[in-house]
Amino acid sequence: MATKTYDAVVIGSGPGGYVAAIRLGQLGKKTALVEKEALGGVCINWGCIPSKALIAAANLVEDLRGAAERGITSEPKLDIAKLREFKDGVVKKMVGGIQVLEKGNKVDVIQGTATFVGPNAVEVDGGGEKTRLEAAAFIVATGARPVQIPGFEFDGKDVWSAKEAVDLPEVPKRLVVIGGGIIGLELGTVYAKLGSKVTVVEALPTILTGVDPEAVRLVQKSLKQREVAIHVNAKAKGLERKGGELVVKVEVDGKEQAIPCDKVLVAVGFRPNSEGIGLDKAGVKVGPKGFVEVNDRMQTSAPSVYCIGDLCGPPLLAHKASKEGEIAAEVIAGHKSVRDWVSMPAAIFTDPEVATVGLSEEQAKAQGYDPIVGKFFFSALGRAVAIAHTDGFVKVVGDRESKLLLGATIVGPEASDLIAEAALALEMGAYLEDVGLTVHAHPTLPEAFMEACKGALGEAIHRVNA
Amino acid sequence: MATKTYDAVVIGSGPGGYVAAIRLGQLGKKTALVEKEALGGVCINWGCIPSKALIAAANLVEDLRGAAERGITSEPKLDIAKLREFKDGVVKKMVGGIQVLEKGNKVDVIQGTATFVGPNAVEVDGGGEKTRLEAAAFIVATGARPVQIPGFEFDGKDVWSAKEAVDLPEVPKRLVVIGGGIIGLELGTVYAKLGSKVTVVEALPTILTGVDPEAVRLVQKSLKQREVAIHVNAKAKGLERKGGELVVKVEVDGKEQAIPCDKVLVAVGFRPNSEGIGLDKAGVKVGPKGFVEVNDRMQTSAPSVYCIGDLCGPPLLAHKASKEGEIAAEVIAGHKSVRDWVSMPAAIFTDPEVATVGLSEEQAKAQGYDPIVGKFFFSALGRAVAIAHTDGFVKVVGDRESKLLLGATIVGPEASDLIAEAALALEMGAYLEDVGLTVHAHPTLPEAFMEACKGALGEAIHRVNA
Amino acid sequence: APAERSGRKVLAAPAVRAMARQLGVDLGLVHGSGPGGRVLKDDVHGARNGHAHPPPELTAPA
Ligand SMILES: Cc1cc2nc3c(=O)[nH]c(=O)nc-3n(C[C@H](O)[C@H](O)[C@H](O)COP(=O)(O)OP(=O)(O)OC[C@H]3O[C@@H](n4cnc5c(N)ncnc54)[C@H](O)[C@@H]3O)c2cc1C
Ligand SMILES: Cc1cc2nc3c(=O)[nH]c(=O)nc-3n(C[C@H](O)[C@H](O)[C@H](O)COP(=O)(O)OP(=O)(O)OC[C@H]3O[C@@H](n4cnc5c(N)ncnc54)[C@H](O)[C@@H]3O)c2cc1C
Repeated sequence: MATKTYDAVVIGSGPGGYVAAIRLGQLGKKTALVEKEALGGVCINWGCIPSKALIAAANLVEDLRGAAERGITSEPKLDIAKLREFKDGVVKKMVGGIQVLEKGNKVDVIQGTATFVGPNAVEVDGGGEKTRLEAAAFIVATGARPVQIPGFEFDGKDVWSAKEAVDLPEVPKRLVVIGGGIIGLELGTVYAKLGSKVTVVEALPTILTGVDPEAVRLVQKSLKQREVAIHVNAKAKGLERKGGELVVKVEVDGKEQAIPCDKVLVAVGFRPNSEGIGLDKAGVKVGPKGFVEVNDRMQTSAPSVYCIGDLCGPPLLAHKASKEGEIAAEVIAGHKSVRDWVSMPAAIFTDPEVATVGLSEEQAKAQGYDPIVGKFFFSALGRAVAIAHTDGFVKVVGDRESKLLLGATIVGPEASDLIAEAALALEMGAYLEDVGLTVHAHPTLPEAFMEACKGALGEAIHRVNA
Repeated sequence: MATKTYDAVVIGSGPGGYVAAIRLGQLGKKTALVEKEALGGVCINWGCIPSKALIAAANLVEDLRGAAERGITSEPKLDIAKLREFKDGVVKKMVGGIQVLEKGNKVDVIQGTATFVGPNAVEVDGGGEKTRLEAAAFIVATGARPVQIPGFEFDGKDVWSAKEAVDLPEVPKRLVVIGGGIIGLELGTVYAKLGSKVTVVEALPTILTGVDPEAVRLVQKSLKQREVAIHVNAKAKGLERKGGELVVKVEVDGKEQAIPCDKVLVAVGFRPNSEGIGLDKAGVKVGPKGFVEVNDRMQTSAPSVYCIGDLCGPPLLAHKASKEGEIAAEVIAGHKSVRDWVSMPAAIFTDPEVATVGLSEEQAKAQGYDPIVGKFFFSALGRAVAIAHTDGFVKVVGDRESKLLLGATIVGPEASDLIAEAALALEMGAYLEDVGLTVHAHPTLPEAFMEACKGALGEAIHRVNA
Repeated sequence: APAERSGRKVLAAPAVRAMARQLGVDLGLVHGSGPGGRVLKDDVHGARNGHAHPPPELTAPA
């Protein structure tokens, strides 16, 4: 077995691992990046990127349906194979980009499955051929995989995970989505817009648990307008096959219901990929839920091993994985980097989009603040009215005493983009007044953020203050 | 003649005046707002807002045309009357909103033309009825109007100003746009997308003078793809009418050309509305180009008179007018407010959009900085690829020594919204590193701003650093 | 101070925090001269040069 020696070896090439490898290369470390499947991990291959390609296309079709009031009528025809091809092209482009970036930063990309054989060595099984990689430092970024539930084992045919759903094999007439979380609703919305009759089954009392209830209400309203049925407090009990069709058995308030359908998408969570990679051999401690335990410098219990991304715990977000990848790489290179972010924004690509950063009103209270809240509705904003996307609002939370900005929730057009300004504001330690006094171009959507901040101070211009 | 007495009177209800009046009301001042035409001024009635309603609709039609690669085909039909109705509805909604806001802040809205009769009094001619308004303070916000050029006098029929063009009376087969500035190109693009054959005639050597040349190149490329003809160094000499059609005589490099067309849009600039309102009676000094001279507290040479918005000089932007309106109102209410903004963003709603804030590389050099530049192309950004809008880039300028962020130019999807984060960064005195270290949600467009800032420091992740 | 409640010890932008780490300066001991006590790069430099608690007249707003 051939042995290669590196300064650092990264295992897993998702947004955590591939970014860590780039940064290590940038910092002059001789680096290998090991990946057993496709470069880019979940995010690039069947997560963030391809799902957003589908969402954007579905939104365009949807925009058209609502465009008659603007004098635009059309009967859009949808070629699913073509859309799938486009989505595949997007993925291919991004994967190619990562290849170029790794090469440009002198990172060796090695195809195969890595397993620790000790704290300073892994074996890579590249399909027959095995290689031993030795290094002073390892970054483990093997991510997470969809949780299965009994009776709904993924078969790639009738029961889809997000992976199959994102692949868009077809648009089923009737789709049951088990799990009313972010991924279930993002993909459920796509299929609803593309023509499926969608039913969402959620075990908890609300969809999008943890998200601002007012935001949830708007998403729920829009789902209903698209004839998406939503069952909350509903437990998926089992799946039956009856003459060509599927029947999902659901228990709601102790009563059983049967929902006939053509496909089932199960999106009830992710579990970490911490087994089978020899973490014990390396001396890495794994926590009770399977997440690897790390400190704020991404260090595990083994001095040579760092861990980042989905594998080391929530929030399971690509940009969290990338940020941790940069930190781990910098720590390995001797920098004093540390996980000290104030803001970790989260974007939900439902319709309308929802994005949050910092503290919600409840969280602020729980942390002992006396919060003040400012809110501005897009229906009062010129830009939103002009582009005919007026559903939603910006809500900001501040500290009554110091007037510091503590958090923001944005629901509405481009919310995923608009949250960036709020994230920067939080990270900079901005006061509500800092945002309120900053000139915002007219007519643009971020004016709503400015108005919400002014509103929290009782000084909104385009809303009569209470 | 009836006389009414106020703490403050605002003349003109554009984004300068109506905001000033709201703020005065908020601060407890007894306020009147005088308007001779429609509430909202140019911006609401035939500027920012309705133009963007048309632009958004035209973009939707355009997006469709390019959607075949995504499997979406359609033959959109356009009902111009319906689109005009929608646009009128948008204007009506915003005007109604202003009415509610003025009322909610206890501002008296008075219809009529105001003329100063002394430093503390105006006469308002409301069509027959005259009223005298006396006040300790006046805010003049009478704005600006389109410049006419000899031979192309606006007749509302053949020769349009922006006002007629925004009203969308029809989609002419052939439209000549005189003036390749922001307004000419924004509206020219709308008509091109709606089906006109558009020719742009610009007297200077480039369209969009003053804008980053690389940005201009992208806009130019996209105009050409839409078969818009562009003549630079071209002087419009005169207009002839020949058997039902119009012929625009243009001189390019000393040679005369004739461009036959159906309508002409003249968009060569704006001049201030400083005549005929008795500014001399109030003791207000007017500068050589007709702009009223003010200090940074919006005070004119007359102690009782403040001036804001287009009337007091460039940049002629709605948000500049509004900001100045707030400042004037606050100064009148005894606050220590002052025009001390670091960033005055500007957004150009061409295709792609262009937005700028702070210093360009050239301006930074001229101010004695040794600038460093970071650039990131949307074609390398997951979100942009997924939404199929990859034209454009983010370019940031920083100070080599201190690493302070000095300015940003954004060309591409949602540039007008994305500039807000850069504006806040500048206003907060952010370093390039502040933006680079701030977590940006994935996959979103503002990641490009983060990457550009990192790139200026030689630490971009998704671009191989030079 | 209320800022402590959000888990953030001191009001400082990320570049300032990074700089303090690099220089081994404890931000908690630095007097912030920015608005609301925000710690600026100059404050960190000052602290490093031995002025962990600069006299008030040096930090009063200009
Ligand atoms: C449908 C969907 C949509 C999503 N949308 C978003 C979104 O919009 N925004 C967002 O922030 N997040 C989103 N996510 C979540 C995001 O994809 C993850 O948070 C992110 O991919 C985690 O990155 P990672 O680097 O930790 O791991 P992963 O992306 O999971 O990558 C792990 C990689 O490690 C490889 N690997 C595992 N074991 C080994 C081994 N032993 N040897 C070699 N290689 C190995 C795997 O093959 C895989 O490629 C979405 C997820 C899904 C499923
Ligand atoms: C097509 C077009 C698109 C534009 N797009 C944008 C854009 O996207 N973003 C942007 O920032 N800017 C844009 N502008 C520029 C913007 O409209 C102006 O900068 C803005 O309207 C200036 O505001 P103002 O309050 O100074 O004056 P105005 O909006 O010009 O308002 C002045 C008001 O005063 C009234 N008035 C004048 N004299 C008297 C009198 N004697 N008595 C009573 N009332 C009087 C007028 O009737 C008018 O209503 C655009 C302009 C046009 C034409």
